[in-house]
Amino acid sequence: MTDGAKALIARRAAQELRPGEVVNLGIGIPNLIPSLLGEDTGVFVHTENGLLGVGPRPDENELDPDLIDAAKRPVTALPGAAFFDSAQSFAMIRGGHIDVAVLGALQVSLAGDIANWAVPGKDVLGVGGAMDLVVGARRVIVTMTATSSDGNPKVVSECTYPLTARAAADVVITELGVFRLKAGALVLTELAGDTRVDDVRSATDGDFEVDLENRRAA
Amino acid sequence: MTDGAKALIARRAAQELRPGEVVNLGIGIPNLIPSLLGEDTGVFVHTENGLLGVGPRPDENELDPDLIDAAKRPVTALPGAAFFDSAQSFAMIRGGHIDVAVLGALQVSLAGDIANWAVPGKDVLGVGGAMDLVVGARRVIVTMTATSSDGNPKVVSECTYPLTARAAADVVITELGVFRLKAGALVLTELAGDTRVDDVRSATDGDFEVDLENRRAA
Amino acid sequence: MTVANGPVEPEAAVSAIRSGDTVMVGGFGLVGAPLTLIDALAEASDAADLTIVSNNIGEPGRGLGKLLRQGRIKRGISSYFTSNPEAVAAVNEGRIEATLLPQGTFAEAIRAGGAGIAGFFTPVGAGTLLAEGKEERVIDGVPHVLESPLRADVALVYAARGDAVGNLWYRRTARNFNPLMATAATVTIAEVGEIVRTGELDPESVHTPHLYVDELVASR
Amino acid sequence: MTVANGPVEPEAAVSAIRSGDTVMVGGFGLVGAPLTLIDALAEASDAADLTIVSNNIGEPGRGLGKLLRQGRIKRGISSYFTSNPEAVAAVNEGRIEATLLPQGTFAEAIRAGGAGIAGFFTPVGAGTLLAEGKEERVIDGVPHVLESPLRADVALVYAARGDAVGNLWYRRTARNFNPLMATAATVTIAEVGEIVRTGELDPESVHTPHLYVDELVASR
Repeated sequence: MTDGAKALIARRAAQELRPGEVVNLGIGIPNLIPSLLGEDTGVFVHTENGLLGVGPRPDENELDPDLIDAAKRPVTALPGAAFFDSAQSFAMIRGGHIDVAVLGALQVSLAGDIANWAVPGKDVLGVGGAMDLVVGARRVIVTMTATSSDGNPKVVSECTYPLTARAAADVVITELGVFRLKAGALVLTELAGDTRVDDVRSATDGDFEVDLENRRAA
Repeated sequence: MTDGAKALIARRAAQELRPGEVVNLGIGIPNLIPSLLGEDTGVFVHTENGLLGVGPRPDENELDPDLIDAAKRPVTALPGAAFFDSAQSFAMIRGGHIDVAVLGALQVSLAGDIANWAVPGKDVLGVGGAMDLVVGARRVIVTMTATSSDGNPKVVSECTYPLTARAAADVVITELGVFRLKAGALVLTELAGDTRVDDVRSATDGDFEVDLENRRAA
Repeated sequence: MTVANGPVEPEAAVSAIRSGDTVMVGGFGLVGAPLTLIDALAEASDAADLTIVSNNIGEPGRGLGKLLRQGRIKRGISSYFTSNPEAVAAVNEGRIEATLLPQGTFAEAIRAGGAGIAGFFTPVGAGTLLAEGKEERVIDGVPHVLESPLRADVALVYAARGDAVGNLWYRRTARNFNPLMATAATVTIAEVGEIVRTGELDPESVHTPHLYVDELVASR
Repeated sequence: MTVANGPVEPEAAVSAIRSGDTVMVGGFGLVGAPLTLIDALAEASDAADLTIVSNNIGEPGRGLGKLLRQGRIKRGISSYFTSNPEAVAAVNEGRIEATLLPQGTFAEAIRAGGAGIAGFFTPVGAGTLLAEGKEERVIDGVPHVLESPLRADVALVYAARGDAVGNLWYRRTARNFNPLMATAATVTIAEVGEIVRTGELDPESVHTPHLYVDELVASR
């Protein structure tokens, strides 16, 4: 997976965000999004360790050990930001006050089930806020490569990895295109660049409907 | 019931409070307590509408419409006070963080059941924080006259008024003396002034044990 | 979300309220009550059959007492109707339905409604009139009642200060139920005493972060 | 209660912790963690068989990672053991027991423990590995899990500022789990960066009112 492909996925995901929305960004590809949003896009970034209004990474003389995001990286706080405790932060998430969660996944089923926290046979010792976010956010956008590093499809008929939540993915964005959950099933709605439907089929385990929309201007 | 008798009850109740304790005071007799506590008694007054550190009544030029107690009377806030919302305030109460609640009652049973919010056949349309306080406070001190205005005993074998909570009274203070809940039953532990045990018996509906302690110095 | 377009007139804001809606209204008595919004609802809206979730139903002819006199309240969910004798009379004459909750349960149920909690067990009220019809369960030897969350179509709250995106700061005991209700409605309308520039509120002291607030109205 | 006698030394404070105790420890990773208290527990106490309730079990050899290396942790209740590979190894080798909770459930369970809530239904985790053995219930068509409150014998929290009676103010994202844990233990020990005079903290901005705090310790 090249950095270029990751940037492509992040750029497409950024287009899903609308002014005024509150967005929680997972680690990996979603974290490329802030630098792709222009100034004054009106999107507010929430981090579950207790900050609404995450700003850009600090430069060296702005570093503050008390100011990190959920990935434990230093951040800044924008004007209009608010700090809160973890119970309040997850009340926001579980209570449906986060408009969009953008996050990575190991597998997404064609029914929208998400597996993004554990690999069978390995440690299941870190879940963090993954389950809360996919259950609580109003819209869940999964950003991931179409296949795993060993070449297996990540969009699958049934998740074989431990589930994070059922029927939770609203949008799945890979380097090949975009799926949307419609009537309980992922539908391929968009192709990236010169990708063909057959390319997506061969990178997917299972059958899906195709209902291509006009790609919005990038 | 004379004001003198009420002051007597309030004075005796005030002696139950220890330095460092957080106390919630109900309306009526309990509200005579603050003026009986000296300066620097180290007792902190909580009011369930969202203030820990209630100070004395304000004089006219200190009046602040945003600063009231649960009885909706103007109050002040002492140094070291904190304001909080109603969910937090009742989390304090229900979670056992209020050391003492002093409150009035219509009836207390000899098993410590308290009825203090509703009269049968009348409106049962106002409960406020009564149930939370008697269930949540670590020690519940009931201050009331021994008999109702129509002469009926208020310490009774079984409450006939709607219950606030069962087995909730730890101490019951009337103008005749003090009862304490021991092994699930109210025991008369103290007589006021020249009151005799028979005076208490004739003002009580039901039988109780007597185990008089030395009255602490007033 | 957040406040999109700056402050609006109270009459425009309360037009979000439709007949049959459930409306939360902040305040402990009239302290911290959004009186500008209540007045607009009384004077510029004809939404009726309202279910009101508020600790009190105002006072006679004041605050929610106005809506009560107009006969627009179908049901009240409160801890203390008694502070308005006209509300007590309306209940006793069958003109409005009343649901009474212990005040802590009332507060916790609103918090739960905003926090995605579908039910909670509290020891308060167990074995009393107010537990009738509710599931009871003994947990660690103590009887508990299962209480359900409260949510509303619209919440009307009052804050002393708010910034342009909708962060709110409450003053003293005017805070009370306002921050909870701001979290528990589909649309939250905040009446604000003083609207300040975004960035003027200390981020450590914002009581209601703006993602809970949809509309901002200046107090009159 | 409240802080009775002013600040104490960390070694004296942590002597409240006995073998077999459940101890809550604030912080998200090491941010907001009470490192002075953890060090005192590691160096001046021999309490063992501890159950640790903390979002992470420190990092290798740092924070709670010290206690882990000392073999004094019997069980961890966390949302993210993974941040300390030595904790993962200890679990896999059977040296410590692990209870994993979704982070929001972990936070809510601590709040419930401090707020007298004996259980709550959350949709998070329903139908997953983390719901195994828990009561599930469909509420309004959505599967939910019944979660139990978390409480501790002792909570160790860190606040940037505290006053002499124990009111606490947290700074930025160092707040995290600290205010919740302060409410949920029999004894709460607060490590404070700067101890100020009572009355110096703005009463509108106190994050943890003093009735939750039993002992005050100055950070080293």
